[in-house]
Order: sequence, then structure tokens, then C-alpha cells
Amino acid sequence: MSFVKIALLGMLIVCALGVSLTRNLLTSLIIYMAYSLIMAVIWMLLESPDLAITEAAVGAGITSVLFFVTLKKIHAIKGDRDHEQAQK
Amino acid sequence: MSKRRSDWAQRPQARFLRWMREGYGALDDEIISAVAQPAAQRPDAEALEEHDRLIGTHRHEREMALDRLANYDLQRWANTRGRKALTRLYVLLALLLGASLIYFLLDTVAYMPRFGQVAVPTNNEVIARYIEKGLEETGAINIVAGMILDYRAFDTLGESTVLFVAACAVLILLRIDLDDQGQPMQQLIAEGSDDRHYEPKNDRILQGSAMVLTPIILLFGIYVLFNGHLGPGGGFSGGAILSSGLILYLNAFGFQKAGRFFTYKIFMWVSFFSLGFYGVAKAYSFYMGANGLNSGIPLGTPGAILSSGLIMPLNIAVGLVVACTMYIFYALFRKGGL
Amino acid sequence: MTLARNFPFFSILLCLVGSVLTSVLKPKAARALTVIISGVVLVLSAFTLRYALAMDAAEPFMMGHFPAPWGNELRIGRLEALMATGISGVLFVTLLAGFYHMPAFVSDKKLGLYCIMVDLALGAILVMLYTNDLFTAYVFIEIMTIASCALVIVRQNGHTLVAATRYMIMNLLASGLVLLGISMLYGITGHLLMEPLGRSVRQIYETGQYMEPLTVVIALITAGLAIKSAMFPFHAWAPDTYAFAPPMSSAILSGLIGKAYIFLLIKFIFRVIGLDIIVASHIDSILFACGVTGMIIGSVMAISQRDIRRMVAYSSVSQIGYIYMGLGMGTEVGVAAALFQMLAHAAAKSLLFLSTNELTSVSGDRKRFHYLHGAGYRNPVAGVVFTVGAMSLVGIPFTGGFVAKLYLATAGMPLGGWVRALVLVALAVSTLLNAVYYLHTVVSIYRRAPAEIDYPPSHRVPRHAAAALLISMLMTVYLGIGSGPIMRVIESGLKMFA
Amino acid sequence: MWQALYENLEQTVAAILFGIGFTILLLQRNMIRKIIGLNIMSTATYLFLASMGFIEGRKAPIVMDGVTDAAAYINPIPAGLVLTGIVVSVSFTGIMLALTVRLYRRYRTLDIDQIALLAKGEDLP
Repeated sequence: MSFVKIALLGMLIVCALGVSLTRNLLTSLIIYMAYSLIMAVIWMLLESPDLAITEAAVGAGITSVLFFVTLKKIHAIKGDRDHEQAQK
Repeated sequence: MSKRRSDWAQRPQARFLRWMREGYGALDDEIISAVAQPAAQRPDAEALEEHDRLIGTHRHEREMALDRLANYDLQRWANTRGRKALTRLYVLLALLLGASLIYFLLDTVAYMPRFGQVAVPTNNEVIARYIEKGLEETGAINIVAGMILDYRAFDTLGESTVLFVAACAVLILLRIDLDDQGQPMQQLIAEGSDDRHYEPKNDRILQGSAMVLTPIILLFGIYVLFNGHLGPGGGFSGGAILSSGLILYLNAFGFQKAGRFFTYKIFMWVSFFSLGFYGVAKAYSFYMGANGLNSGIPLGTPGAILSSGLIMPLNIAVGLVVACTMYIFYALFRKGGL
Repeated sequence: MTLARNFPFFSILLCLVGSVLTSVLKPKAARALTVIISGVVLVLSAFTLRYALAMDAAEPFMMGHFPAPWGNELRIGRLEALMATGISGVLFVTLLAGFYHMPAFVSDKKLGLYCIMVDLALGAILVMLYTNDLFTAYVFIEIMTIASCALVIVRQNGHTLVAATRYMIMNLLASGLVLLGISMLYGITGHLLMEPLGRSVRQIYETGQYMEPLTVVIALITAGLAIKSAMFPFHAWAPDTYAFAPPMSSAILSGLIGKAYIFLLIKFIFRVIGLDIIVASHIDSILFACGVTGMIIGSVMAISQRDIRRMVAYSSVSQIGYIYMGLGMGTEVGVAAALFQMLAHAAAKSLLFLSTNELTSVSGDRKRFHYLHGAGYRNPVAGVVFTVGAMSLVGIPFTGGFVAKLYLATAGMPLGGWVRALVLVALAVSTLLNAVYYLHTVVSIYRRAPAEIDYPPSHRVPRHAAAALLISMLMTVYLGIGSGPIMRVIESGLKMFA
Repeated sequence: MWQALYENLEQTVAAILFGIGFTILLLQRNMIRKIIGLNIMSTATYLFLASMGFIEGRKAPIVMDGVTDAAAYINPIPAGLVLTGIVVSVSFTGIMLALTVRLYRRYRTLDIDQIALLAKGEDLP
């Protein structure tokens, strides 16, 4: 059992807890992105490159983009609202 | 409330009778008596009929009043201490449930086969055949691709269908319908479902890097797509990479430019052709297999780009479905249409 | 090698390809195509049933060139064919009777998408009936979950959005449990197809190695499927969903989709685990307890509703309780009775939801009971059909529900002392409660309408819809009169299962 | 037990993550966090599944140099199943997020309990 694997698995748990414990939605989202990326690395370590590439593209990529665009929709990302007001 | 309970109208049999007649639930009677005056004074059915006739015209108002009262109580209760205590209890119970779930699962894991060993139940004749015969039976170098698109192709057909059904469900939820004049419905736009007014921002840096990156990403996606039977990758990852290139382009240049080559019609037709091709091709091979016939699809030389029978076309079909679905997810979230 | 053995595969394929084809059609054509597909599936399933009745043992059907432990498989047996015929028949009638009032609930632009969902739901139901592979079942469970969520949210108001969100959360939780169960089972057996799984599980039971994970697997998968089929303590999502969805969707969700999950559970119990191991693990007692409680509490909740749609929705919770009571008896007779109850409930419940909608729409779309006075005269067909459906669920003789209850009681007889008593008491109490709320509704739709309430001018029900309602009423009655042959098919089908 | 848990470390972590995801799903009232909890739950299952296919010292199942010996490669089945699972989870994430957007547009909040309360009193005069 290599040290790297243990560290990565530990980080998974930390990230999962972090999602729930942070106050800001954006922060928890970014933590979730990190979680997905760590998962991709772990799959590389488990000798499943197919999974790693799919997780990196779908889990960390598309899913996060969808989350971000939702946050933008619900004005949880602050910059947008200012922009909107400035335009008016 | 020190009202005398001996009123006939309050007795169970009267409640039951009234409920059979009028239809409001017997269990709601408490609320009713709080709003309306007790029904009748005299214990006979005639009086009840009379009462019915009297309140008949006001029934609607009474129903409404009851609803408002119930709702008012509910909303008020939501801010009381009882509710807060209940919430705390719920939190405690949920934590307890989660902790006990973790405990049971860990207990189970301790009895599971050991990780990484050769002598585990999963290492059986099934994977022996996949690995040893996979190359000659499916022609795919990537055994995973051979497995999901040939041995267990029905699962993968289902999986592409999941994407299709998800895209349709999001279309139901988020698409802004055009009215009869072909204009988007104003009310929905006012609700903020469309953020088209943000664009075009004409961000030089973004546009410049998108100019460079989009072709590279698309090319890489196509490579992953076409290489699915030879190495890691395949339809799902390739499609996701393709769609991320498209999304980047969309973000840099806006919906108008992207809409020139990707419309709702194109989405539907591409999905139609990809899924239709997938379905028909696999149906042919399933039918042939089930009835013991030879499908007659050449497998080619393993390792060549044009090899392994149906796997590459199927990968491309899956990739197109994935790319379209992801792109339409994004476009629907952004502005409720394409 | 007859053509008939391909029919299950053809019907699944027809649904999947048909749904894709629907996506490029105009709404009217899409509607017609959906009805045609369900009709064709009905015919194909009937032929499959005829084919299955002639064979001695169930047949596997390879999906591809590779046999059992390697490739996906379907399995053609009597029970599967019977359920497929029943479900597609009910769906066909439901679509005929329900489609004409969909424009009241769904905007015209979204009708095409709705048709896609109906097709896919039918396809997923068929796959779950026929499949011989647990992972395929999982994938199609997800399709069914998403499609049924979409069936709810086509009607776009706040209630359906909230109901659909609840529905999705509960169902995805359940999917997670099922997937975890399947992956654990794969870890301890190394198989995904049901026959080799059954053999490995038997081996595990005999040697005792990995017995602890096996128990957890049974618990996880049973819990997941129980949540999805709205078994009593997990029914929280059901009433709102059934009450606010368009009536046709409620009919499909409650009548058909829930049944597919239960059928998968029965398959899992019989073909993967084995009834004796389930009994040894005492999971069946838990199902029994939940079923009995659900029967009573669902009925009590139904009585306390003031809205006819919610009442019908809660009565579904109680009826699902009957099915789980039969399952929980842990005997083949009990499961056979539960299967019959599934058919009876599917037929009666879809009919109830549809006729309820007819009754409320002649009363100005008001669902409170006192507005429904006289609705049975304003729309005589719906009144009669509702009455028969209600009678079936109450358990009046000559209807499907009566026979189902009779079989359940008979199945309870050979059980030990207090279990038998519990079965009989629960059946009696629940029947009484059902009678209270359904007969009350029947009485109120046949009361004289008060003069003060003005009702909308009555619209004509299209002939085909009225005919479809009457046909589904006849189906319920047929289940009550001609139950003998159906029960024989169910029993011989269960024998083939093992 | 601790020794066994350490040897099955991937599965142990997967079990803990599943529990955490489950608890987040139950506890958090914010829709977005609920969805993240769902995703954590499903990825935990995938980790559980994928760890079952790994065999120490063997390579990824991509045929190299024409070696088709079963002792050379790890189990390809879990990889295929997880691939399916990942795509399924992105689909339901999309739908849940779409539902969230619609709910927010209507009720201007992400708190599911509050939304349920607001929806109850909605069609009253």
C-alpha cells in the first residue's frame, strides 16, 4: 500500500466532509471538483485508464460546468449580479 | 375551550353522517369547529338538512377559509420552537442513521474478499474469456471497449438511452417554448431563464484562447472517439471532450455564432441518427446472435484503425449522442434553448 | 426456432427505436405512434404468452453472440410473458382513454417529449420484466426513474416541481442502494447474470463464506426496490406525486411502473437469492410487517383526505401493502397471490385515476368531494367505471380485488398461529377501511348536485376514450370471474422461476 | 477487523464516502449540496466497484504486444460497469440541477423545506 494512495484516499474523505461543512456554495463546489479530480487519479492508480479519462472529462469537466452555470443562474456567484446592475 | 361536548353534531355518529353527506374529512373536524359555529342544535336529521341548505351557498368560502387556516397554522408552526426542536431531532436521527450505515458497511467490507489478490471470486471464467478470447471475438485491443460494446452491448444501449431521456427531461424543464409567432415567451424571459443579455462580451483574451484551444480540443475529442477500440477512451469520454470544446466556443463567441451550426433541429436529427443507427446495428447483431446465425461483419486486423467490426461506428454514435446531450444541457441552462 | 421467441426482444427494440423516432415527429403523429407502439407490444406480448404456455422450461434469449455468463441475456418464461401482456394491455387502454385530455395538462410543444417518455417507460418496464442480468436491470431502473420524473413534470406548476424533486431524491437514493448492492454481490460472486449468480449464492450459503456481505446485499437491494415501489415507511414521495401529476401519468406511475420494480424484486428473491435463504435471513418478516402496517395506515390516511386525487393516491399505498404482505409470507402461494394482486391493482388503479379525472373535469376541475355531487350523472361512463374500480379495490365479489384478497387469505392459512391471525385481521380491517372511503366517494358522486354550484357545460367524451374505459372495466371484472387460468399460469410460471 | 479494513482500504474509504454522501443528502436542506451528496454517494459506489477488479501487479486491460494471457491483465468488467455508472450519474445530475433552477426561479430559494412550505400555500387566495 503506497503512501500516495493512502494520502489520496484520505483527501477524498476530507473533500467529502468539506463539501458539507463549508458555508459558501461556490467553495463547496470547487471542493467537489477537486474530489472528482482525485477520483480520476485514483482510477489511474487502479489501472483503469478508461475510467480516469471519462471521470476527468465527464465528472470533473461537464458536471462542474453544469454546477457552475446553475450557480450563475441562481446568482450565487456574486460578480454576475453587479454586472447586471451596472448594465442597468 | 369549555364548550359543552354534548352537542349532537359533535358526536362520532353525527360526524360520520355528515362526512358521508358532505365530504369533508372526519379527522379535520377540529379545524372546522374552530372556524364555523357548531352545526345544529337539535339532534335530528332534519336540522342537519336545514343547516346544509343554509351553508350550501357559502361552502366554497368555507373550504377556502379552512385551507387558509390550515396553511396559516402550518406556516406559523414552521417558526415555532416545536418545529426547531423537531428539526434538531431530525438532524440527530440523520446523523445516527448515517453513522450506523457507515458502521454496517465497514463491517461488511471487513468480510469482503481481500483487495488486489488473485484468488478472489471475481477472477473467474468470465474475465478469462474476455481477456483471452476478447481480441479474436471482438477485434478490439481495448478489452473494456470490446466488453461494453460487444459482450454486454445491451447495457450500453441502455446507457445511451439514459442520456437521451435525460436530455429530453431537461428539455421539458428548461426549454423556452416559442409562441405562435415564433417568438420566445416574454414571461419566461422576464423570469430570468435567459441570460442572453450578457453576451456578447467580446472578451479578447477569452476569444483569442478559444480560437487556439477549440480546434485542439475538438481534434483531441475526435482522436479519443476514433481510438476507443485501440486504447483508453471511446464514446463517452470522446463525446464529453467534444462537447467541452463546443461549450468553450459558445462561451467565447456567443449563442448567435454557435447557433449557426448547432440548432435544436440538428440536435434532434443527430440524436435520431446516432441512436437509431446504434439501435438498428445492435438489433441486427443481437438478432443474429440469438438465432445462432453469423452476423458477417468483418473484424479486420486487430490494431488497425478500421478494425473490430461494429465497435468503432458504435463508439462514434455514442460519442455524438454524448456530445449533443452535454451541449444541449449547457445551452438549456444558459438560455433555455439553442 | 420459431419467430415467437424473438418477440420480447422485438417489443423492447420497438419501444427504444420508437421513442427515438418520436423525437422527430410532430405532436399529433407522436401521439398516434405511441398508441400504436403500445398496441403492437400488447400483440407481441400476447403471442409470447402463447409461445410460453407451450414450452416446458423457461428459455434464455442471448443478446448477442455470447451465452450466459459472458453476454447479456433476456429470459422468456410464462410469468414474464403474463406480466408483459397485462402491463402493456393496461398501458394501451390507459393511453387510449387518457390522451385526449392531456392538452389540459401539457403544453402542445411538450407533448412530443411526453410521448418519448411514455415509450421509454414501457421499454424499461419490459426490460425489467424480461432481463436475466442484474446490471441491465439497474441501467433500465435509471431510465425508468428519469422517465417517470419527466412524466410528472410535464405538468408545470409548483406542486409538481416539488413533488418531482422529492421523487427524484428518494428514487436516486434508492438507486444508489441498489447499485451498491449489485456491486457487493458482484464482488462476492463474480457474476452479473441471474443463473450463475443463483448458483454462486447457493454455494456461498452452503459454505458459509461471505455470508455476512450476502445478507447486507439482500437488505440493500430489497430496501432500494422497496423505496422505489413506495412500500409503507418509504411512501413519503408517493401521494404528492400521484396527486399532482397529470392523471395519465399517475395511472402509469402507480399502476405500472411500481409493479415493474416489485416484479424485479420477486425475480431477485426467487432467481438470484432463493426463497429459503430469504426466509433464513428474516428479510421476509420485515417485508410482511411493513406490508401489514402499510395496508392499515395507507387506508387511514386515505380516509382523512378531502381531495379525491389524494385519496386515490393514498389508497395506492395501502394496496402496495397487500402485495408486500403476500411477498413477506415467504411461501410460493403467498408470492403467487401477491402477483395476482399486482395485476388486479394495475388494472383497477389506472382505471380509477382516469375516471377520477373525468369526474373532476365535469365538476369544473374541482377535486373536493362536495363539488363532485352528481358527477356520476354528468358523466355516466366515468361514474360506472369508477364504481367498478372502487369495488375492485374494496374487494366486492366478481372483481379482481376480491379474488386477490381471497388468494391472500388462502395463502395466509397454512402459516403459523399468530401470522395467520395477523393476515386475516389485517385483511378484514383494511377491507373495512377501504369500503369506508371508496363507498363514501361512490355515494357522493351519485348524490343530487346542489343547485348553487354552477358546473361547466358538459363536454363529450370521445367515443374511443369511453370505449377504452369500459374495456378496462371489463378487464377488472374478468380478473374477478376468470381468475382460474391466470392463477394457474402464475403458479406454473413461479415453478419455472427456480 | 482493523487489519481487514486496512487491507481493503479502497472499499473502506468507499463505505465511509457512501455514508457521508447519504448523510449530506439527508441533512443538507440546500438543493445544490443535496445534489453534490448524491454525486458523492454514487462515486463512492463506483470506487467500491472499481476496487474489486484490481489485481496486484497486473496491467490495465489493453492488449499489449499481442499477449492475451488472463494472468497479465486486471478484471475489465468493473471498469465497464463504472463507465456506465458515470454517464448515468451525469444525466441525473443534469436533471436535478434543472429542477433546482426551476424551483429557484419560482420560489427564489434553494432550501427544499422552505420551498415545500411555500408550495403548500401557493394556490390559496
